[in-house]
Amino acid sequence: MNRQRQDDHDIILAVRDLVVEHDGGDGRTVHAVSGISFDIRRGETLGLVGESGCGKTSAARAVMQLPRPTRGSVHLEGMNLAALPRKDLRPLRAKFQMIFQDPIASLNPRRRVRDIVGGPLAVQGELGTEEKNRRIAEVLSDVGLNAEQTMERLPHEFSGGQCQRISLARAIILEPKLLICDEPVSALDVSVQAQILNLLEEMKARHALTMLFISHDLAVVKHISDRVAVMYLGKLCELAPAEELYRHPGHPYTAALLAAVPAPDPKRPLGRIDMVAGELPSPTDPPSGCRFRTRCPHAQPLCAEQEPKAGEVSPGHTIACHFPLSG
Amino acid sequence: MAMPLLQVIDQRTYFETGRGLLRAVDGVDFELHQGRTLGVVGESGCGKTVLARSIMGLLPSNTRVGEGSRIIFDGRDLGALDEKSLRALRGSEIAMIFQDPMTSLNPVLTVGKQIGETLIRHHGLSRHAARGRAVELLRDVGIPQPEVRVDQYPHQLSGGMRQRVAIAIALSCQPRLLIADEPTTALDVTVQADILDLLRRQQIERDMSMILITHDMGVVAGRSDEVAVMYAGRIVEWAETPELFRNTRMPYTAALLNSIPRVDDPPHRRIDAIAGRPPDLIHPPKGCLFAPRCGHVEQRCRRHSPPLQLASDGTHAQACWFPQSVGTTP
Amino acid sequence: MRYILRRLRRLCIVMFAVTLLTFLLVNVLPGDIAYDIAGQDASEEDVQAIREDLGLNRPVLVRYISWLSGVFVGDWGASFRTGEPVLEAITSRFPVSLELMLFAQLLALLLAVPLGVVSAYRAGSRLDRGIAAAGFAAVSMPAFMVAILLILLFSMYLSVLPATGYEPISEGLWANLRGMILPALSIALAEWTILMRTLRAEMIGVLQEDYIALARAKGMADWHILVVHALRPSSFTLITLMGLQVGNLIGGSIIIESIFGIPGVGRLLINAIYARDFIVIQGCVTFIAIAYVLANFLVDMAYALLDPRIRVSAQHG
Amino acid sequence: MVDGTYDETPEAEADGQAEAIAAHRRRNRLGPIFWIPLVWIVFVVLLAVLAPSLGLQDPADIDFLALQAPPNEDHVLGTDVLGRDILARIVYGARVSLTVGVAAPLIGLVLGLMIGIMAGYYRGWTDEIVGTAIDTWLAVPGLVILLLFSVIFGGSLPTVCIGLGLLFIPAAARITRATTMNFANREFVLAARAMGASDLRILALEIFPNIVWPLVAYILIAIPIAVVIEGALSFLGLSVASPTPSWGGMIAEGREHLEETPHISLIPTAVMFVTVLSFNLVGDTVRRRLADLRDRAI
Repeated sequence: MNRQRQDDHDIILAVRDLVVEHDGGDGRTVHAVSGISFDIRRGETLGLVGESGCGKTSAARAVMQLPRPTRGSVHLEGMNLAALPRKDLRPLRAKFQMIFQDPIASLNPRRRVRDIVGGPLAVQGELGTEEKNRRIAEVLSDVGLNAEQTMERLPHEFSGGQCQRISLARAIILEPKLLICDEPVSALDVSVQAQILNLLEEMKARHALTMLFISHDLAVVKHISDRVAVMYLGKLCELAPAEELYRHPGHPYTAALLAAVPAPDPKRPLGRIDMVAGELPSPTDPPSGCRFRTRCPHAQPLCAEQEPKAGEVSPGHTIACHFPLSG
Repeated sequence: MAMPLLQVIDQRTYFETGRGLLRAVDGVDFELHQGRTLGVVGESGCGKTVLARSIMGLLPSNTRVGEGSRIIFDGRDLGALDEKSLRALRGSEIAMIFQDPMTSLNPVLTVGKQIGETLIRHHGLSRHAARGRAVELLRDVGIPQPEVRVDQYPHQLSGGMRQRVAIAIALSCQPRLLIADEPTTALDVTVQADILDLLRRQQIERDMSMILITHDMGVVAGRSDEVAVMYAGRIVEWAETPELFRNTRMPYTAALLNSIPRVDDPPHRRIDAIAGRPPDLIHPPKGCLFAPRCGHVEQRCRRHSPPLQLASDGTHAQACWFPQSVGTTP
Repeated sequence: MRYILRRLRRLCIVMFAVTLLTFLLVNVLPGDIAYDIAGQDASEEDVQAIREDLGLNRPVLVRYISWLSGVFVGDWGASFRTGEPVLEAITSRFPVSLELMLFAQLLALLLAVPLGVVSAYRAGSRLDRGIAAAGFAAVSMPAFMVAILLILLFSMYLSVLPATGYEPISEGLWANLRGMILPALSIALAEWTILMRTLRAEMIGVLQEDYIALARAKGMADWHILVVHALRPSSFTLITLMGLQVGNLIGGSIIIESIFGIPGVGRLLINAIYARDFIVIQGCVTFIAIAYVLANFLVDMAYALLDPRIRVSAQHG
Repeated sequence: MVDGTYDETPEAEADGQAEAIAAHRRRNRLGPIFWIPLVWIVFVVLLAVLAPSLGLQDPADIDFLALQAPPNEDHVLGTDVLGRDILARIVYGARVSLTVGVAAPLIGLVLGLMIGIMAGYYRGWTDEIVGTAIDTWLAVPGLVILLLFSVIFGGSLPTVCIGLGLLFIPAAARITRATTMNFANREFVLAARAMGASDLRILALEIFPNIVWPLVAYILIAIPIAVVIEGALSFLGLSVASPTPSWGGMIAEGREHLEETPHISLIPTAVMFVTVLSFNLVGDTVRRRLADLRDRAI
């Protein structure tokens, strides 16, 4: 990761040693994210996968500075967001936007679609009413909604998929550079999920977006991402180009995750999940050394003593494991 | 062939709502034989959960069940049984597992008590014997340290463990039919595989019949003998599992399969999404309910509703006027 | 543990604030108590002497601190009028008030729990609507109104129960209870509705839970589901509410004690207010605040006993 | 559901819709349990407002010839212990009850709203201070606070309104705090912060519209409670000072003569009961409507 790249100027988001900790009550600290680093290049989609409780949502919100991370830096186009004072951060927010998992809770039930989608314009812009309305209509039809029919409605009059389109319209109305998607399709039915995934790809192309896409669904992540990062208990296990990661998983956890995906194909043999049965350790008291060692079938004494450093096994493929799988 | 364990005949379950009668399940027929697993697949609102609850007889008070609807379990017409006999059947011969293990276990009762009360109720065990049996059951479903866990409360267990407890409850009285309603939807993918394997293993070991309800084609693909696809309150396609995936006939099933992203696909492949939404079940359109979204729609589809037709070889049925015999993804 | 410590810290602040505020309030009472005590014919010197005697000419804060330090050693001062030590006056009357409140709460629960359970179980039925109507009538009648109607009915027309008069328990349990029935019933009738409604609402919610559906899927009998599975999880809010209702009970007993002539703390307080006997007011308010805070602490304990999620700490995240 | 997506075009489902809406309206028509109490409330309000121009007797006038008279030609509802006209006193008493009933909850609501929204949105220290203050306030029963209040500041309509209003602060603040917290964690608030909205904008545009309705529902419950507490206070003789009539005071005055002339207590009792019951019934219906609206919106 330290290797200086020539295309440094093309890195739109650089996250270094991001740490998110919060008070878990009882005086214990929850280590939600424990030092993760990654870059996202312009026009690229980085997928972030992991099971519930791995800290992927905390990481996404820390990038958004909602709330700010406990430690670490988040450079957006060279500007460290984590160190900016509040008032300087506020105008910059137009550059990075987010959509959320819950399509219903994402929209204020008491405000009309016009006001919801136009909200960012009211906060950030100085457009006149007419210009504003034109933009709102434009962006609504961009996400596949009939602007005339939707503008004056309240969110409860829409289905989950439509709500997610409205959220997306709100997120892109300011033409952000970076869009963070936190499980945007997890609450949707399969057929609607496909619509929204296609829409995201379209929007990405049309608005030159760079995306950080978070999901627990490996198939969905592969579909939309150029590169994929796997997270377990607050740490990055593995990061690689999508095709490479799915074909040659190097971290035992990645391999187990992939084996567990049920394929909609009875001919495909059921994968054997190579993972020690047991529970996800508590993020208030993570294991020493490698965090996955308590469930890793290949764990050695070294794994408990020393935390594995992320190492590059092939160009762009880094694995944080003392004994990565080969082949 | 022997008599089926379960026969569902023209099941119609309607709900009275503020806007009118909602046809949640609208004419479902199927049979299930001893020792077989039927996967019921469909998107939310297709009526799969209502179908399960109709079989269990667990329906809210605003329910209207159709005149000709029959559910025959082991030769007994459940609709004709009184509430007392139904209660004796539930939990002992037909058992059920719910979607969310966080909410389906009582937070104020110990795990052992929740397993044991079924045994006390149906098998007349003493408290002591029930507790002993609960420990055995916990061991059977793969819970470590069952002697300790038996006295714990649900909140002390993880999601996967709770679902194992729910399975232990369901298995406690050796049911002949197990209905699992989205048993892994609320769980992580690695836990999901364990739970599905456990269910399949228990089903085979105990020679139970099982109805596995899910929205995930991947879940039924490897773990069922036959699959019924539901859409808008009806079964639109039924077949033996390999047959259904190999030789999909109903356009909805094909479209559903095509809209699933797969780990084998290359990144950024455009998915063939199904346009539109499922129909309003209070004012359903005329004809085939999938017609407004179907890519192969003809005039006839919009006028007349197709019945579920069994092919001559008896292994495949579809409710479609123009069945396609194309496979899905090559 | 940390939670308990935080609560204790908050309790101390609350007690301090309550006593200080009442002290300040009571001491701005219009009219000079010294004049009242001295009588109309007293000379200015006499009044001054009384002030000196009672320490009234010191600044309020100094008086507060000296009063507070007295409280800790059991010296709550003495009534300006009767000279009776305040703490003794309160503790001798407290058992009477406690009996009244417990009796009232018991009656309220005896009404609320079965009716709440039944109306939740048969929600929307004729029975449910009947219970709701009775609830509306009851909640629209304050305790003093109920008291008057009960007196009219049971004491005057039927002559079965006494309208006033309190018999200590030494006169026999029945004699004592006989005098308590109408007062306790007056409070209970005004309070049961809110308990019943809360239980009903909670229970309707609980009956929709998956674990109730599972219990039904297990073939459990309805009464078993109601009592074993539903009642306990439904009663948490009820218990919290009972803690908050202690205030209502105290308020109700103040009025009811004065209507029925029951020698409790409430009557002591209200007489002190009429007479502006501020050291007694101060004592009563402090005592009531302590009682309220303690009662709520007990309620929290009961909550923890009933809810294993609080009693047994979670072992998994 | 609106059909707003281009690629989602279900067949015309509008024909059945109109009929369904009509049926819905029919079912939701308000019954006599709403209208009768409402008419009574309007009637009492009108009486109270128009009291001076109704040609009633002076409520303080003493008719020495008719002490404790039962209803008769001169005095439609009879006279009280001092020979004052009960009808006049009921009507003038309504002015006190209604003023307090509306003013006190409003005062409590406005103050509680401000306190609660701050505590719920900012949490941390603000929340801790507000929580302690509310605990302190609650540790002394409301009636005791009111009694002290009226002894100290004297019994006038404004002091009773303010004193009673203060009692509604804790509940209003708690409801506001709880709903604020509930909404403050929703994604739409996060989205507003993500677009750089200020706290003031978030509170005013995102949170406030969502917490208004629970508070309106609360006011509807609070009105009858305020009327009842004012009744208790005047029953104890600590509300508005005599000779201004108040319902509670009238009930108390007749208490000594229940045996011989029960009407002196029972008439104001009945009027107060019917009024409070009416407020409860109307309030309950409206509250349910609001809840339905909210359920549909969320």
